[in-house]
Amino acid sequence: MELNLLTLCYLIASVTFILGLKMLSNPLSARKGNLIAAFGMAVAIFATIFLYEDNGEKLHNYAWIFGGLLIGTIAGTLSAKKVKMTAMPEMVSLFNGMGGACAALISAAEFYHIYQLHKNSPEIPFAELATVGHYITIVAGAIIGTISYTGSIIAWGKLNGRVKDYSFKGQHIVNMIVLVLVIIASVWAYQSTIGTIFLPFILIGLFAFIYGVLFVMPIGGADMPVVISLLNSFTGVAAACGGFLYDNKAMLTGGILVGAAGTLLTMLMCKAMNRSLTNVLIGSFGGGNKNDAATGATKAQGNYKEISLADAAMVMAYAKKVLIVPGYGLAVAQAQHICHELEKILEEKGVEVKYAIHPVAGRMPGHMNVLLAEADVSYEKLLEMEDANEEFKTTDVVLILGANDVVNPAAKNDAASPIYGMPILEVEQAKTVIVNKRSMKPGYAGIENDLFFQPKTSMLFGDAKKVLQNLCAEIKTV
Amino acid sequence: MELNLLTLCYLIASVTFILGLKMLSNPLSARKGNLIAAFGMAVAIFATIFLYEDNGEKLHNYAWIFGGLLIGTIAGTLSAKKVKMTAMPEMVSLFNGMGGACAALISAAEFYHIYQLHKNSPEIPFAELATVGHYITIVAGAIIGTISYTGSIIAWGKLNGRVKDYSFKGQHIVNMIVLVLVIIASVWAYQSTIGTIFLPFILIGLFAFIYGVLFVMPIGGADMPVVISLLNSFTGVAAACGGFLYDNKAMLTGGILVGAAGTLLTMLMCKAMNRSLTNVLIGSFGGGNKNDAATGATKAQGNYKEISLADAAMVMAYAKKVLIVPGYGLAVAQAQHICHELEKILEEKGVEVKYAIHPVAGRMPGHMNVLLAEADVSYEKLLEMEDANEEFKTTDVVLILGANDVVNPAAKNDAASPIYGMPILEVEQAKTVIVNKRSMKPGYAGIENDLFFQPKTSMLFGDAKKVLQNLCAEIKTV
Amino acid sequence: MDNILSFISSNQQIIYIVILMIFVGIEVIGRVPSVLHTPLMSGANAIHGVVIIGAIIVMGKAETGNYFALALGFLAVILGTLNVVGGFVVTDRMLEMFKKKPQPPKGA
Amino acid sequence: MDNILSFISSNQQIIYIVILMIFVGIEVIGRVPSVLHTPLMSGANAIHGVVIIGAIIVMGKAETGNYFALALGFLAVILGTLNVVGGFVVTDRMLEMFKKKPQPPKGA
Ligand SMILES: NC(=O)c1ccc[n+]([C@@H]2O[C@H](COP(=O)([O-])OP(=O)(O)OC[C@H]3O[C@@H](n4cnc5c(N)ncnc54)[C@H](OP(=O)(O)O)[C@@H]3O)[C@@H](O)[C@H]2O)c1
Ligand SMILES: NC(=O)c1ccc[n+]([C@@H]2O[C@H](COP(=O)([O-])OP(=O)(O)OC[C@H]3O[C@@H](n4cnc5c(N)ncnc54)[C@H](OP(=O)(O)O)[C@@H]3O)[C@@H](O)[C@H]2O)c1
Repeated sequence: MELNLLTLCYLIASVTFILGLKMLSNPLSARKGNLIAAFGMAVAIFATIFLYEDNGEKLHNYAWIFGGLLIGTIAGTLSAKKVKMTAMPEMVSLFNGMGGACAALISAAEFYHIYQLHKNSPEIPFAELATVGHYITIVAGAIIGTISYTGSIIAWGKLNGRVKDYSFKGQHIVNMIVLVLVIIASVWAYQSTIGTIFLPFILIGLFAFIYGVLFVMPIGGADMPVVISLLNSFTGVAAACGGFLYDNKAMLTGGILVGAAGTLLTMLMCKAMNRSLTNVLIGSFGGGNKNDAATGATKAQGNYKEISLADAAMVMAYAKKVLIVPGYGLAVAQAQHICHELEKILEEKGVEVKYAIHPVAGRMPGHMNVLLAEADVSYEKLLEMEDANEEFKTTDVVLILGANDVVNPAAKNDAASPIYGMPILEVEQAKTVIVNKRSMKPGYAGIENDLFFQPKTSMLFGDAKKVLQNLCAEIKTV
Repeated sequence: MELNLLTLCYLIASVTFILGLKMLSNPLSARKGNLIAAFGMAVAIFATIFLYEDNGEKLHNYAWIFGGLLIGTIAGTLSAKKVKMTAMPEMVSLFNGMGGACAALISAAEFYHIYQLHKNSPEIPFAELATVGHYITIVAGAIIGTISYTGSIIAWGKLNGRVKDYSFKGQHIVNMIVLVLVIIASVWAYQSTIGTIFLPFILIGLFAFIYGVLFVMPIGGADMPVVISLLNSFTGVAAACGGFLYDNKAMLTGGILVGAAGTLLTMLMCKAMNRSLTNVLIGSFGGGNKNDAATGATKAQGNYKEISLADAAMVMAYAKKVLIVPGYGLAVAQAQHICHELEKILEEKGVEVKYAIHPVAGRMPGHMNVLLAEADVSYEKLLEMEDANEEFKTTDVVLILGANDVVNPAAKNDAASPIYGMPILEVEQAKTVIVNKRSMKPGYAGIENDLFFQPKTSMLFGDAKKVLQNLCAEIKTV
Repeated sequence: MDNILSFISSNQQIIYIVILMIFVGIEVIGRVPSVLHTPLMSGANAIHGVVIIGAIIVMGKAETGNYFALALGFLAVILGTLNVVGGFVVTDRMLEMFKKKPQPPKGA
Repeated sequence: MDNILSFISSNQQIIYIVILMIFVGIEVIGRVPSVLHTPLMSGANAIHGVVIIGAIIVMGKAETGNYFALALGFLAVILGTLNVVGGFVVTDRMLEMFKKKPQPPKGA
């Protein structure tokens, strides 16, 4: 009876996971979808605690279980609530790492369990105690979970600047070797006896640990969101291994669901930047390629012209409609609040102000939405790319704040450009374009931007925050 | 070994069904998708014939099996190849009915099988021979299959004009009663003994048969594509019952897949016409409502003006660009070939001619594409709705041939109109509009059309085929 | 209630398969343009012709002397084959008409 | 080959569930706009926190005296909870920012 109820609870959980994920992929229902999945998760957790039976025996150690749940809940809630909006991907990466570690620990515990049962007869070959299938689920959970754990921690470190990009020649070969070592250790462990199995098992974990580090290390910090999404789907697969291990449908379906959806999501993310996954992983333009691109940039583009603060203030104060294009530079300079300030000052002067949001502006999808929401910019003012591209036609001044690739016309005109095909904000349709950045250096993709050299465009050099502050002051005096 | 191979074959079949259906929903891959599903079906069929075992015993009666397959294949291929393009939905309906009948026969055979095994002890209650679950799968297969069969046959008859719409007051109540009778007979059969079960079982089939007829009878002939799609998903469910019966995963997954996809497709079809499924089934505007709408139409709309053949010919011959809007009337008049003729004559005169295709013009989705393709009109000339609505802006003459609802501006302007919200071809953007139909009578939705009374519009009355013939002759003389 | 729970529990996997299949069926169709509604309906119609497997099993299991069972099975096989073969052929014919998808420059 | 076939056959239903789940996972995500990529990733991250179930089972089965097993399980429960709770909360916070979806008149 109770076991049957447990089955039903797991069924409900699986369905809520699917529904939740489906709703998460639509802006209108996303939040509700998240809550639905969370509800299903709660059902699955409490059903497991109270209804699970193993050979007719209930679970024990309730104090430990609830203790762990309590600690995890408090720590999880606090850190999730405290984190700054722009540090979200780091946080997700960290939580993902926890999940991976959890999966790895489960495998370790299961392994230890088998060991405990037979430790008095150390000469039994391990292969006699577990079928190949059983062993593969244990070991795959351990390996994938560990890789996901260390990879996520490195990704987290890169995002908050503690870990620097690091790559060396032949890195890919070293990575392959470590991966082969993981497999060798796995085979070795399976052929060991109970008495001698500890060493190979620890080696499996160790090599997987190293592989996770090496895998993420060379990838450009700016590509971390993609890597996190990939590691996310790894953890899904590790969870599914746990599902096989305990013949638990909720774990199995939840894990596979995230594994599949996460893989596709990773690919979609790459596509939104018009890159391939291999390109991201091998890092051809976050890293190595930069030099080539820079040489390409030296073909002199003619001259650019600068604009003084006073002139910029004047032009904007007397415009009818100003569109602001925020980019990565705005995020780095933490200039979202002063940007909102500028918007208000201009509106007081009767200028219509809106924001043109490119989906991959910044370093994570939706970065700009989150950033501007944090500064209390009204959602009605944010135009999505398609709408913005219509709106530019009737715009007097476009103010570009630390954006570069997302307004690069090469994506439309130059089939040889690495970003060719990426949809961009077509700012040239407006009457005047003012670009704020610190120098003429290229952005994320490492390529030159023709836009800066067009007659319509004038440059306003400086850190985004400082420039905006001065601009605000200046406009007030107009 | 062979049984394991059979399982694999079924797995392959299930996957091909999913992939096939997925590819079918994209214009570029649709044809390949159909072939992939067909391949999977062939695998499943031959695997069943050669590998299936029941209690270690292979199938026999190979001669009968191959005989049936051969007859079915020849008859199926011939009729599918011979049928006229515009009679496709009828054909689909007929094939769907065959599938339903097949499912019903399987149930009957299974039932007969149980009867045969125990006919020597007529006093055994049937309930002792089959669990509720087993019985439900048998009986549900029989009922749903039968309904699908008779319903499809009636739909087929309506589409080719052999069966007329027929409804009487209180029809819905009668339908409900028949459905209840089906259920009563089912319960009765389960509680009968082997000796007395034949009567209730035959009654089940009889009532289901009647229900199928009554269900489709009152629905307007023009709504048959929607009904066929619905019956299609019924047959899917009936096939899934067979899957439960024989614990056969290919039948189960294939059936459920079609059941789910068919239901959604039915709803999508309704949505494309901006109607609800209940509205279609209760027939509120294919049928009864017509009178109300007609009264609404009497509010005189001002006057319409007619145009003579000679004038129409003149206007078109001297136009730079002509867009033809084909509709149901063109299909009825079988005027597609002469329409293509007109197109060629105009092009010889240097006029640019294209077609504006509304997705639900005619009586089945894609009707116009199929129709014009049959007359060898080049695919490049067919504009989809969105593109056509752009193109109208630069068009001199729009020639509307037997279309009405799909160019009715009420769908955009009049929130009270039953077609409000349906996307339409916005022909008013062109310079001149010429409408060919036989009278001022309304079209499918039974509502008046403002377009006909606009100053831009002139009417060219007559049967589409005749009018086009005369028009061609006239233009040649210009 | 108890009955239902134990039914769910003992048919757990089948229930999962059915539910997942429903999701797949719905999702797979979600994005179909309306021009393809008719061929899609026709293709789905051919797929449920998989019921032919049941017909073959019925036919193949019928005892050689039992003419009623043989006749039932034979009829079922013919009808099922009609559904499958006719369905796929008719769909293919329809799709032939759609093959040269025009790619007009967007908005032109 | 034989081994593989008999493996497939004896795990038929699980294989179906896995394959269908993969289809569902892929299809369900197919239409996501890029602004939602980050919250979706985060939501998916919370869902694989279902691995916590395994941790609870490990913890609940550990013999009371076996401190190594207890410690392993305890750690696993904490980490799993972090993943689940943190994941859902963080996702909710992100989505809060997206709630007032603007509906600008198309093309305006
Ligand atoms: N959103 C995502 O999911 C995601 C993920 C990974 C990668 N990406 C990629 O990131 C890029 C995003 O494009 P984007 O236009 O937003 O950024 P971008 O192309 O990287 O350009 C940012 C610009 O901001 C300027 N900048 C930096 N710090 C600044 C400061 N403190 N004040 C003012 N300006 C500053 C930089 O120029 P100076 O150095 O001259 O100041 C730089 O050219 C795309 O290539 C996209 O594919 C996006
Ligand atoms: N495509 C689908 O899947 C589907 C399915 C079911 C329903 N529908 C519905 O069908 C309608 C389709 O719109 P539509 O504009 O194509 O057709 P419509 O609104 O039904 O109008 C057809 C017009 O053609 C005229 N006509 C009939 N026979 C003619 C002939 N021999 N020569 C010249 N004209 C003739 C009729 O006017 P006269 O009588 O004055 O000649 C009629 O007004 C929509 O309401 C749609 O929702 C579509």
